[in-house]
Amino acid sequence: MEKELKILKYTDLPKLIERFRSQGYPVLAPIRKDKVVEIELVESLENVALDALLSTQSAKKAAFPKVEKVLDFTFGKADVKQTAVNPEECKETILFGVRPCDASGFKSLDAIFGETPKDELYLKKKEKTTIISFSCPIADEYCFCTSVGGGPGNTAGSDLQFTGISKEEILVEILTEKGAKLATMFTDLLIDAKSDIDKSKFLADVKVVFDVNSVVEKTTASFNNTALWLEQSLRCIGCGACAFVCPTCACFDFQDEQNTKKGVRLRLWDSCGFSLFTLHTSGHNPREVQSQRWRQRIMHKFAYMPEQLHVVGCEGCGRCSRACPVDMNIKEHLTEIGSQIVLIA
Amino acid sequence: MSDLIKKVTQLLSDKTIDVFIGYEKGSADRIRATFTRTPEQAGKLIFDASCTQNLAGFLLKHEVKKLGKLGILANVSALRSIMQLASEFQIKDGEVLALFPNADNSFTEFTDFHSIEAYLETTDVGIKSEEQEMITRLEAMTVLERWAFWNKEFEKCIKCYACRAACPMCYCHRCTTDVNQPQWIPVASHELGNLDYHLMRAMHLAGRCVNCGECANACPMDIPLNLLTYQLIKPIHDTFGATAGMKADAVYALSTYKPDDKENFII
Amino acid sequence: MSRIGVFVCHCGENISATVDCEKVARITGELKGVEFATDYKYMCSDPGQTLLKEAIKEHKLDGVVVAACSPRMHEPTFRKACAEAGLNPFLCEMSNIREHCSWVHPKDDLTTEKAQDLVRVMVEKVKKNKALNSIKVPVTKTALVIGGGIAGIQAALDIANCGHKVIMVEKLPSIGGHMSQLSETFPTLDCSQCILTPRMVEIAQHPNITLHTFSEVESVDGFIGNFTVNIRKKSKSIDEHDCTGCGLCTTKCPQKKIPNEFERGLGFRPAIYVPFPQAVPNKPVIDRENCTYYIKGKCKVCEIVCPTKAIRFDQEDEIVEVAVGAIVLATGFDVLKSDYFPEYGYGKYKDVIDGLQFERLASASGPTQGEIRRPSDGQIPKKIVFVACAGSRDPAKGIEYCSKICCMYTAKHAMLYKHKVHDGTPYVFYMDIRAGGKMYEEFVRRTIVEDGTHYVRGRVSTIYEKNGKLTVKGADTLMGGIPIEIEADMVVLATAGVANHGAEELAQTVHVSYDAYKFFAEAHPKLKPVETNTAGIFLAGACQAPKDIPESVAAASGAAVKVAALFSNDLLTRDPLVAVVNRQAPPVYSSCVGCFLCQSVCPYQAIEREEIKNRNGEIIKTLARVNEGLCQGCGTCVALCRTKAIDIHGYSSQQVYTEVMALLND
Amino acid sequence: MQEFEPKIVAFVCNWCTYAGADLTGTSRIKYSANVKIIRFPCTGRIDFMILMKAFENGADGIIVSGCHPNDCHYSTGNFHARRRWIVFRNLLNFAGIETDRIQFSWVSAAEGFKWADVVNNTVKKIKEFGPNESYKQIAVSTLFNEEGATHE
Repeated sequence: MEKELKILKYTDLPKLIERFRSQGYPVLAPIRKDKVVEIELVESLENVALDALLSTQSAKKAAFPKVEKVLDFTFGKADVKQTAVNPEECKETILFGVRPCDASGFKSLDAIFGETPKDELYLKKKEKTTIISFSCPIADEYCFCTSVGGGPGNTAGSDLQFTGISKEEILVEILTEKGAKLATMFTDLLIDAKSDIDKSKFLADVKVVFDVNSVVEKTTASFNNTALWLEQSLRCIGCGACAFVCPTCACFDFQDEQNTKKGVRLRLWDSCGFSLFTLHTSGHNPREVQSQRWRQRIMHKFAYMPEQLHVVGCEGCGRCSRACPVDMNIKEHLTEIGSQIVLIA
Repeated sequence: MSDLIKKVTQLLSDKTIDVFIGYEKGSADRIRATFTRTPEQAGKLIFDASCTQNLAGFLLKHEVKKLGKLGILANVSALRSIMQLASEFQIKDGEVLALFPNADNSFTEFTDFHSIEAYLETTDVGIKSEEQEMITRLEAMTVLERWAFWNKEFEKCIKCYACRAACPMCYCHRCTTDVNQPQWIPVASHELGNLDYHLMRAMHLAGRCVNCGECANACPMDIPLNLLTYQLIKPIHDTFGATAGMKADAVYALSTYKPDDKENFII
Repeated sequence: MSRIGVFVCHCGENISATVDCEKVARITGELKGVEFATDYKYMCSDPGQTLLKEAIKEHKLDGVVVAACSPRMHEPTFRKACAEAGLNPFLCEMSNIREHCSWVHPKDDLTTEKAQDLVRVMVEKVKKNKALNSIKVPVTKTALVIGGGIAGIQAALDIANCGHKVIMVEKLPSIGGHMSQLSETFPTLDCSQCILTPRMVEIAQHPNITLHTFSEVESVDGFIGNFTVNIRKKSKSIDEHDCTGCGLCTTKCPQKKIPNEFERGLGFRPAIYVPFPQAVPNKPVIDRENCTYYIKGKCKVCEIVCPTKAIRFDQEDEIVEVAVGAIVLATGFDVLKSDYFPEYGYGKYKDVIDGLQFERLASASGPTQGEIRRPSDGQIPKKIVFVACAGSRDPAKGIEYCSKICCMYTAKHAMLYKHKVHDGTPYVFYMDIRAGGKMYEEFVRRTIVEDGTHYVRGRVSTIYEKNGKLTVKGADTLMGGIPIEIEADMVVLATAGVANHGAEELAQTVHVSYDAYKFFAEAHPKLKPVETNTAGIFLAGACQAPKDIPESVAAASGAAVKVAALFSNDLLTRDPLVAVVNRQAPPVYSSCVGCFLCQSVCPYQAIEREEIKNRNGEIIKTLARVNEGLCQGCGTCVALCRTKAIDIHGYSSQQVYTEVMALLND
Repeated sequence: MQEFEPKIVAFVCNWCTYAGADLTGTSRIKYSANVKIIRFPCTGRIDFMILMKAFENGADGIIVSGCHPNDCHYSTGNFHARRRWIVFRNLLNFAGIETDRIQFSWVSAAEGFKWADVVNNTVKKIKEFGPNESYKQIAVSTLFNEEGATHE
């Protein structure tokens, strides 16, 4: 649809949440918990951390939570009765106050879970989620969205995007049908905006540090460059922090939790950084050492996904670097990959 | 050129060691571990007050070991880690060369366990006062308040296992969490899975934790995990007279006993 | 899918009186994996076992749960029955619905429900059971006997006469023990030495017996059939081969005033000495504490006079390692120390002595050549008081038990006294006279009736010296507790028999348990009186509790038979309920990381280091391995192992985990 | 409403307490049916995690019992267990778990009466505590009932 531009008063912002809630919409928004910012259900605007640079974890949990039940089962004398979770059951939900990289992060997830066989559980939740993103007035040295085709005001993936244009006023971009539908709940609070507003004036300045296409090319060509991967990952300790805070990481694992009578099947996040990720029952592990797991992480986002799903699996949010206990800085490592001289066959 | 760089350059050029695990400048105001293999690389080594990470965990990393004879910049925690790992047969005497940063920016060279033990005897290995305050504060709470406190903390946990990966004592190839016959610890990071995991880990570190705090530092969700293991240090010391990571041939507090060990709860 | 059989026993009325057995069978029959469930009046009876066996065959059962009495009672019975029906015995478990349910709860639904829970738990456990085969270990057919008293001697001779090798260890320079100190023995009054010494000589000469005197057990490792024992042979400072036992040195030794232990301090001995004339071996040792040479650095008289130059001042202790298959503990007892009786002036007044000292006085080979002369002035006591229960049956002294032998030897003492001092008057203060035993009561009667010993029933409160006489204050409870004072020339205390000095340490060295009084504990007070809780270690004589000679000898022969039975097979069959370290395919090999924290928790040194090498012989991984011969299956290592690399058959993590889940999720 | 009947699991060693409980039975001494015994070879075998599992699966109370010091059939298993418990109790208490829901005891094969007392007193105590709410809130079983698809 043709995008619409509106103006909303900061002072009216609380009303939005109130109305969403009164209409029975659960609202997920970033809130502060000591040093971390989590995305959780909120009842009102107070303690929603709009000033936060980024939430510690990405917003992917809205459609792909860390733990999600997919199946109930009970043991009979001779058989097992199963009841799968019905995706239709999930409620219309509003994801409020997240950043453009969160919104656009769903591109990758949509692509992955949209592959046949389609993952209805994810797709339904995503379909029933309306995203109101807030563009970024600030950025830090870990941000590199502009290098991977995004930006502080990137509207891709958002249904509505808010941009603070003065102490009092917020520029509201209505980007999708879903967004428009939601906006009807507060049309009375909106006034038309001048079409010539230059949004970029109000956005953080994020420098482009590498050319994504050459990074993709060179990553693809570097599969056998063992030295490179080893060098970059020598200090990697093989935890899953990077994957778990990443907006595009979609790997998961199934676990049954049961007693002698009944149980549930759960879908849980998993990470290619774990040594057990590819461990076979035989004891053989195709990715025996950490450098191979690091390679997998980069190759998956910058070679396999572009090749097979036509998206780059990275939004440049820099969460992985911020979360990394040993300061593996993906921006730095990608720049290095991009800047190496390799023969592209 | 700093003493550190001089020393490491020397050690590398005369092949005393093949690789030196030290610190270099990292992103923003952070520092990071670096693995110096040539005298040329030694130039980027730094050491200052911000260099507190316990690097000893890297001593057991397969790909690091393969680089050859190891040298390491070892603070007190790292030295204790080396002692504890030695007592658990993970490091042999003479296998590792440790450079210990003295207050006057000079560096003491430790090449054998005995000298490390001798040094540690004269050193304060206690936990930081602010950490003790936090523990005291928690101990002052009612049981239910503490339960609420930890529930709130564990809710944040995403089971990324950064704590485990960062801990020099968590070197098991197959952690109890990864055992599924039976599934002792739920893999899911729901309240129960998280509680089980953290209690199990704390218990497995009881009497082994060298209070380096890497677990808490590593946690992306900022959970004060170190408190769990720290608060066991005192009772273990007071009741059993044992402190982890002080002697290379120490007997683990929980695999020995005294016939007259004191307790007040068994009827 | 399992095919489990559930068999609920009524145990006559014992279970069915409070538990609805039929219902238990019906409900548990509905459980997943239960193929067959029934209840029966007496499962342990022949028809009951036949029912079990037929069900196994007919329903092709792969697991059996018998809900009946305690597995400690009938587990072997039913496992045997399963084996006979072709089912691996370790696929059979018991639910204890009698001792733990029907006998301790009233007849109501809760009790029946509990029974169902207990059965359900075992059904789930059995699903996780593994078929196991029993372990066979070789038996070293040599026995170690610790202690050279009458019990040790008897046990050693019996075992040796069965054709097995015996190693005897005696702490003192000679075997013989307390019996060799006795004068004459009740109830027959035959001389102790006369019946004992031939046995002592037999020990020394027996081709199957190796004797280590002046030696102590340093350490015991291993397990039934395969113990390794280190014996410390304390230096005797002489060469036993060169020494002929001529005794010249003992007569020439200038140091002559050392209180003689054998004479209980009533006589003296030199620094180089033979404990007593009939000692075996009859060769001297130097008491280094009191030898002038060792104290002052000069003397060496013995060395000078020794015709065979057998003295070895620089001789050092020697550690001998021996391999044995069984151990008999026969370390005997001791008598209460003097400081126990301030009120009796024992240790303060020379003429207040204990029973053993009296034995020496009465002994023909004793310090007085058998004449009863009091220690203070050598006078013959005309009036003598014997105090029974000196310490025994006296909670105030911390000894609540009856020392058992005192009644008899006190009577004997009184009798011997009368026989030697015809005009003397013996008094005996006693609480009760316990003379159970063949010819015992008759013996006491003789003392009272024929020898006119005055038996006074009552405790002695105090003894004090007044103008050369010992005033014994007591009360006669049979005369309404009237106070009695006797002015005696000598008092003999029948001091309590207590555990031997160092018994506690020895128990810990050989890994046996002991009771509150430090006497060694038998495996069962009635049915296993000579066994200990540690397989392969047996008890003989007074190290278990005070015993008289016939009792000690009987126990010793009992222990000897147990040893002989154990030695009757070349292989010993053991339950396979032992710990194992898991093994996996390369490159993992095992989840064991080789931290070996488990090594020090193992009470049996069963955890060994195993090195996995590659083709070039380089070590790839070092991990723990459990020696299933040594492992006794306590599972302490299992609970300690962080990676769960160690598990234990019969109580595996899988099994206990499932039990908990089954128990709580009804 | 009916009285709260706590679920109590007893982890006991085979040689002392299990035999002691047998003796309670042979002596026909009555005790509460709330307690059910799971047999271990030795207290040394009792993994602290099995206690956690008991709570998670709905136990309101736990009894752990074995041989008195120096009486261990394996001579030292109970000594090691005792150390483990000392530490574990510290941890549980610090983690906000009511340690008094676990009753540790030494009951010998001869102490049939003591076993009955331990059981009855524990049942009484746990009844006063009430259901183990803190654990019931987070127990896995809660997942079984939780509604299906959620965004969080």
